[in-house]
Amino acid sequence: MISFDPTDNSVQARAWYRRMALEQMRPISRKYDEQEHALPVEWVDYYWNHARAGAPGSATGPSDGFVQVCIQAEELCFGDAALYLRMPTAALGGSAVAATGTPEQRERFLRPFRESTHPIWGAMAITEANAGSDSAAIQTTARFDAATDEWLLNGTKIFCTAGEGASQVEGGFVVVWATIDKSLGRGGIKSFVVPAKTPGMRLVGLEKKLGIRASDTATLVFEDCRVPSGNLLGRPPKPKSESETPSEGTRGGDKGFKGAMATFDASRPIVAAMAVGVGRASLDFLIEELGRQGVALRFDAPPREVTALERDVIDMQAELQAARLLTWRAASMMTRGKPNNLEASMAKAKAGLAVTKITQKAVELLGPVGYSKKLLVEKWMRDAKINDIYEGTQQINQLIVARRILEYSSSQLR
Amino acid sequence: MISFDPTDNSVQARAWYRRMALEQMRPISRKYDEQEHALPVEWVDYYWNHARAGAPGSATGPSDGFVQVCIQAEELCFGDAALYLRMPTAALGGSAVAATGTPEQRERFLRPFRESTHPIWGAMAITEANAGSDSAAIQTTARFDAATDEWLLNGTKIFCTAGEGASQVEGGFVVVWATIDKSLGRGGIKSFVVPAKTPGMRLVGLEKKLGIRASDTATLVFEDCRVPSGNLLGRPPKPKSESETPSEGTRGGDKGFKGAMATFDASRPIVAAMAVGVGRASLDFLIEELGRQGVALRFDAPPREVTALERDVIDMQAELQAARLLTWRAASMMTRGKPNNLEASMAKAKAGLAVTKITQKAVELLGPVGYSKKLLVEKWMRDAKINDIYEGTQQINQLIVARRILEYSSSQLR
Amino acid sequence: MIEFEPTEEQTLIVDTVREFAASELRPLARESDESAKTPSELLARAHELGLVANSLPEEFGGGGSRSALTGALVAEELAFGDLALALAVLAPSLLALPVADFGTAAQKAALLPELIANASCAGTLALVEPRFDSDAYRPRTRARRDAGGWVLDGAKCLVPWLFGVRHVLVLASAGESLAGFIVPSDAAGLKVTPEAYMGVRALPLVELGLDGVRVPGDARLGGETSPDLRALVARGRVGLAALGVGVARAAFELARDYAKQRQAFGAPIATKQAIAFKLADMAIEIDGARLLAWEAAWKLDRGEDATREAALAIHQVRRVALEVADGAVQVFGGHGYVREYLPELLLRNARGFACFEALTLV
Amino acid sequence: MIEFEPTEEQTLIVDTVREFAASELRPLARESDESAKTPSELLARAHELGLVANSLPEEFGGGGSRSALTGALVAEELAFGDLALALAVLAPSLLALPVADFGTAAQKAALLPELIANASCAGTLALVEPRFDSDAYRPRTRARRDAGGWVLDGAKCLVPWLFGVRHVLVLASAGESLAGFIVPSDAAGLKVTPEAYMGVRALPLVELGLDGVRVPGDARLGGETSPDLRALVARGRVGLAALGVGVARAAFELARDYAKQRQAFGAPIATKQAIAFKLADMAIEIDGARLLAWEAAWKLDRGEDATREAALAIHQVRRVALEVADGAVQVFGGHGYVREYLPELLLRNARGFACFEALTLV
Repeated sequence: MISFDPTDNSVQARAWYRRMALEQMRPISRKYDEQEHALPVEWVDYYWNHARAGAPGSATGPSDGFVQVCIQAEELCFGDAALYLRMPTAALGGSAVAATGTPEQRERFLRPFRESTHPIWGAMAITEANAGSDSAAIQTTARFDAATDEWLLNGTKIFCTAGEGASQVEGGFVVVWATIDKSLGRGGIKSFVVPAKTPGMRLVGLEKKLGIRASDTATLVFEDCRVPSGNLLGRPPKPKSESETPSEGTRGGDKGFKGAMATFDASRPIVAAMAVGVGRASLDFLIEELGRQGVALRFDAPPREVTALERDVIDMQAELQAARLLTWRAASMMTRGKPNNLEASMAKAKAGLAVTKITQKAVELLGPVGYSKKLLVEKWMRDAKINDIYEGTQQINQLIVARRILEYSSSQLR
Repeated sequence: MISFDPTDNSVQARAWYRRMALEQMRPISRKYDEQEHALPVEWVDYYWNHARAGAPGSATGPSDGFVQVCIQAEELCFGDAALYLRMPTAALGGSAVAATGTPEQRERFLRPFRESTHPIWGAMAITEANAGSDSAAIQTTARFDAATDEWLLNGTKIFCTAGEGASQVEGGFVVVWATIDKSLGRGGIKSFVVPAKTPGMRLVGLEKKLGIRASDTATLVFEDCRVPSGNLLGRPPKPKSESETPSEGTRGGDKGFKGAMATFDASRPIVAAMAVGVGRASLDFLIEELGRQGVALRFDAPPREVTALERDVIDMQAELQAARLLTWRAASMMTRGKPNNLEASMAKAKAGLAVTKITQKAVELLGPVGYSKKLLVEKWMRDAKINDIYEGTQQINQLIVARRILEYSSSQLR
Repeated sequence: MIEFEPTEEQTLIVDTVREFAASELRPLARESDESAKTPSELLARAHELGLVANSLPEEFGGGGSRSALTGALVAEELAFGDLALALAVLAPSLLALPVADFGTAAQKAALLPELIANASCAGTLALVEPRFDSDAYRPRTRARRDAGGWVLDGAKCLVPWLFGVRHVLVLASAGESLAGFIVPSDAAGLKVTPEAYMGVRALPLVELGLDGVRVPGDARLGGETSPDLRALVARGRVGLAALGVGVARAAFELARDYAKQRQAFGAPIATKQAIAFKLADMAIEIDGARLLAWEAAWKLDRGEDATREAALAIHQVRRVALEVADGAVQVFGGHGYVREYLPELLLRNARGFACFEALTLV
Repeated sequence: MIEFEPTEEQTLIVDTVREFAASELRPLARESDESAKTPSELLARAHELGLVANSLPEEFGGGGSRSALTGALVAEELAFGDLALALAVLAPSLLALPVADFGTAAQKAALLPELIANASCAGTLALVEPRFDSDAYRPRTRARRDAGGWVLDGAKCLVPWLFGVRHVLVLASAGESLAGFIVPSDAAGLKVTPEAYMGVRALPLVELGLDGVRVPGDARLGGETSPDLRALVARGRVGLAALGVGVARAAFELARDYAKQRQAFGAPIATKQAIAFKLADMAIEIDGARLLAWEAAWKLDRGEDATREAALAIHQVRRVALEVADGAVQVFGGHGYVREYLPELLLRNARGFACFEALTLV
C-alpha cells in the first residue's frame, strides 16, 4: 500500500540522528569550514565511539529498509554534509565491497570497521583528470604479475572523497577502478581494494573546495602499487569458452564495470537524501528566522496578498518534498529488490538541482544576513552544490533517465 | 552612440499603428478568432486602402531603419497577431524576392502590391511534412523543361502562412523552396516564384490551430506546376569552371539555400517584434486590470511586503523589455549592414520563449477571468505560442546561437 | 512503513479506469473539445462503472469504500484520457461527497440516493468567483440569516453544470466561516449563464448570479452543526493535483512517442539531447508531483488536516502540468500548434489548474 | 535614434579598462579572494588611470565627463576581471559622486579635492542594513535633529572600508525622506566591525554601529536643500547591474572555453546539445541583461527618473548572474567545485547581487 508513515524504527532513528546533528555537528560546522583539511577530531571520535553501531532500534520490528538509510543520511547532512562525508565509515568503498566483493572479501575488508580500535575510513577512487562523467575513459592500469600473484596499479585518481583517511590510516582502504586491458573498453575496468598505507599509493594533494571543506577530497597517485590478486573485487570467474579473451576470462573479477556502475543505484538515493538534508537545514532555518522576524507564512493567503516571500517558501517546500519523496521511492524499490536505476537517477537529478536552488534562494531571502559568514546559510549553499556534481552530474543523471524512458542504449543517445 | 531614443518618425509611426491596433484590430479580434478561416474583410480592406502606404512621416528626417519596422510589427501585433499575419502584403514572400531576386524580378513581383486595385498576398512555402526545422530535407522538386524554358514543381508544402490568399488571389504569389537536384543537398535548393492561380498549384487545406486563427495556414500541393525560368529567384550565375556540376552551374539562381536562409536574419527580428507585441498586449492589460481592481504595483516596495503579484509583474516587464531590446539590437545591425545572424537568433529565441511565458502568466494572474473567453488574455496566450515555433523553433535558434558562440559548423554541433 | 505500491485492489481499479480512459475518453477528447459537448452516453457508462458511487455510503446504495488516495489514482487515469471528460465523469461527486461528509441525516437521505442511482449528474458545487483574486477560503458571496433561513448574494463561475443538475452546493462566507448551502437549480434569484473558457471546453460550465437567493435554514450543509468547509478546499486541490498529473503524463507520453518517431537531420529527434533531456525533466517532474499529490491524499485518508500538503501539491502541479504540456507542444513543433494533434489541447487544459478550485473532489 | 554602438570615446575607454582588468584584476582574483585582501598597489594604479576622477567636476581636478552609461561600460569590464577588485577600484566614487551631485559648495570644496587627488580611498557609503529585509528606500537607521545638528542611530553593513577612509556617507531616514550624512570615520558612537561574506572577499567590508552619533547641521549632504537621495539607489542598481553582467560574462567565457577544450566520450563536451544550449542561453541572457542596464543608465544620463528601469535591470541581473555562474560551475563539473578554477568564485560573488545596494555608483 501507499504510505508515508515511517516505522517506529525510522522515527526513533530520525530523532536520534537529528539530536546528533544539532548537538555534535552544528556547533563545529563553521570551525571545520574555516579550518579546511583539518581532521574534525571531536566529531570523528564521537562518531566512532558512540554512533558507529547505528541508531538504537528494535531488531524485530518492521523496518523501512533502505528508506531508513536515506532518513539517516538526511538527518546527518541536516547537521553538516561535510562532517557526514568525514565520518569514519567504509562509505562508498564499503558499498563497492558489499555489492561486488566475495564473502571472504567482505569479511576481510569490512571487519576492521567493526573491530578497529581507532577510527578508519573507506573510499572509492574512480575519477581521473580526463575521466569524469566518462568512467569508461579510465587510464589507470592494473597489470598482473604472475610471479608474485599480485596486481600492479599505475595511475592518478582525483576527487577521491575521504581519500586522505582511507589511504593514510591503517585499517582503511581505497577501492580503485582500473583497466586491466584498455582495448576492452568498459569490459576491462575492474575494482581493486588497496589497503591504507600500501606502498606505491601516495596522497599528493587535497582539493580546496567551494564547500564541504571538512571533507578530504584527495588526489592519489599509484606507482607500481602492488595488491594481492585476492584484492580484485569479486570472484575470479569460471573458465570460459576459448573465444573469450584471456585477460577477460582468467583474470577479471566477475563484477566489472557494470557491477561497479550498479553500486550507483544504491549510492544515488543516498546522495539525494544528503542533498535533501542540506536543503532542509536551509529551509528550516529560513522559516524559523522569518518567524523570529515576525513574518508568518500562510498556505491560504488571499491571492492578492500573498507575498513574494510566502510564494518562494511554498515553492521551496514543494521542491524539497518532491525531491525527498522521489528519493524514498528509489530507496524503497531497492529494499524490495526492484531495479531502480531510473528512479535512482531521477531522485539524484531532482534533489541535486532542487537543493542547489533552495539553498541559493535561502541566501537571497535572508538578504545581507544570508550572505554573511555569521550564519551557516551561506555555507549550506556552498555545501549543497556538490550534490549537483558528484555521483554523476545533473547532466549525466538526465542522460540516464532519458535513455531509460526512451529505451535507448548508450550508443543511441549520447 | 548608445541611445534608446526613437526618431520622430518612429514615434509618429508607433502612435499611428497603435491607434490602428486599438481601433481597427482589437474590436474584431474575438470575431475572427471564432470564425476561423474567414477572411477579415473589414481589416483587409482597411489595411489595403488606408495603411498600405505606411505610416505618415518625414522622408528627410532621420529614421530608425529596420528598428522602425520592428516597432511597426510590435504595434500591429499588440493589436492582433493573427490579423497582422492576414494583412495583404508580400510578407515573407516579398522579403525573399527583395533579398534574393533580380531588379527585374523585384519589379515584376512586387509592383502589384503597390498598384493592384484589390488586396493581394505574398507567401513563402518551405516546410514539408518531413522537413520542418530540417529545411535541407526538402522533397519538393523543380525539374527544368528546356523545351518550354520552364520549371516544373512537384511536392506538398504545409504550414504556409497566408498561403490561401497568396495562392488564390490574382496578383499575389508564393515563393516555393524546391530542390533541383537532391544529390546536391542544400546546394540544390532554390526558390521559385509561383504566381497565384498558376495551374498545378492547389490549396488542399487550412490548418485548424491553437491560436492565430485568423491567419490562413495553408497546405499547398504542386503537381507539374509550371513557372517560367525567369521565376527562379536570383540571377542565373555566370558560367563556371567545368568541375561544377551542370545543374548547379547552369540552371541555379545565384542565391540558393544560403541566400534563402539569410532572409531569416531579417525575418527573425520581425517575428521577435511580433512576439513582443503580443506579450505587451497581455502585460499592459494585466497591469491596467490590476489597477482597476485597486492593486498598485510598486518598484520600491519593502522586501517583506512585496507581493507575489508585484514580483511576477516586474519579472514580466524585465523579460519583455530584454526581448524587445535584443530585437532592436538585431534590427539596428541590419540597418547598418552588419552581419546579425547571431543576434537575430538570440532575439527570436528570447522573445519566443519570454512571450510564451508572459502570456501564460497573465492568464494565471487574472485567475478565472484570465482563463475565460470573455477577455482576450486567453487568446493572446494561444497566439503568442506560435512565436516559439515558426521561423525556427526555440531549439533551432538555440542551435544557431550555440554554433556561433562556439564557432562550430553545423557538422560539429548537430 | 513508507511504501509506494498501490494495494491490489487499487491496482485493479487503476487498470479498469485506465482501460476506460483509453477506450472511452481519449478517442472523444478532440471531438468533444471542438464541439464543446460532453457526450451523454459517456456519463451513463461511467455511472455503470460506479466511479463515484463506489466512494459513497453503502446505506444509500454506494460502495462504501472512500479513499482520497484511490480517488487520486482514479483521477490521474481519467485525466490521462481527457481532462474535460474526466471532470464531467467525476462531477456527481461534487455534491455527493460533501453531503456524505458533512450533511445532516435528512440531507443525506434526501440527496444521496438520487445522486447515487441517477446516471445523470443531479448535483454540483460552486466555489470559484469571477474575479482575478477569487479566494477559495474567503468567497465574496455572502450568506446572511434572514427570517430563519438564509439569503445568498454574490457571483460564482466555473461551475460544472451537466444535464440534469437539480441542486448546487454554493460555498459562501457566513460570518467568518466557509459555509455551504444546497440551492435548487431553479431557485428564484439564481441566474445561470453558460460560460466558455480556453480549455476544458467539453465540460459545460456556468456562471451563477446570486441575487437575494433565499433558502430555508436547513439548506445549510450540516445544518445546525455549522461545519466549516475549509477541508473541502484541500479535497479539491488533491483531486485537481491528481488530474493535473494525468494531463502532464498524457503530454509526456505523446511527446516521448512523437520524439522517437519524428525524423530530422537523419535521426529521431529524441536522439538530440535538447529533446531527450527535456523529456527526462518532464518524467522527473511528473513523478515528483504525483508523490506530493499522493502524500496529501494519504493525509486526508488519515483524517488529518491536509491544508499544507494540498497547497504544496497543487502549487507543484500548476507549474508541472503547464510546463510539460508546453514542452509537448514544443517537441511536436509546428504539429504541436495545430488541432490535428493533442498537445495544444493539453496546453489549454493544463493552464486551467491556475484557477481551478473544487472542480472535483476526492 | 535607437542605436547600440558605444561612441568612439567610450570604445577607447572600454578597451583601456578591458586591458587593465585583464592584466591587473583577473590575475589577482584568486589570490585576493583567498587572502581576503585588496592589493593596495592596485588602487594606486587604478587611480592613475583616473577611472573615478574622470567623472568628477573639473574645478576640483576631475575629468568632468560624467556619464552613467560610460560608468556602466567601465563597471562591466572591471567586473569581468574580478568583482571584488572592481568594487574596490570604484569605491572612491561612493562618497565623491553623491557629493558632486548633491553636496553644498562647502561640502564639495572640503571633500572633492582630496577624493580626487588621493590614491587611497578617503570616503565610502553606508546604505545596506544587517537584517533580512534591508530596505534601500527606508533605512531603519534614523537621523533626528538635535541642538542644531543631527543624531544618528542604527546599524549598517556591507560598507566598503578600504585603507584610508576618513568619511562615510551614512544614508538614514530623516522623517519620511532618505537623507545622507557625512560622518567622520572616527566619530564618537561609531563602531566599525570588520565583516566576512561568502563572496567579494577581497573587498574589506565593515558593519557600522551608530549609537547616538552626533554630527553638525552642515553634515547633511546638500545641507539646507535637504535633497532626497532616492535617486542614489537607482545609480547604485545600474552600477551593480553592469557589474553583474561583467561577472556573468566572465563565467560564460570561462565555461565556453572549457567546454570546447574538455573531452568526454571522445569529443569536446561543447558538442553536446545539453552543454551547447546552456551556453547559448547564457549568451542570450547576458546580452538581454546588459541592454536593460544600458537603458537604465541612458535614462539617468538624460536626467530622468530611472527607478523603474534600474529596478528591472537589477532584477534581471540578480537572476542572470547567478544562473550563469551556476551554469559555469556545472559545465566545469568537479573542476567547477574546486578553488583551482574560477567558476566557484564567480558563483559566490554572483549570489551577492541579491543583497547588494549602492556598493558602487554610476
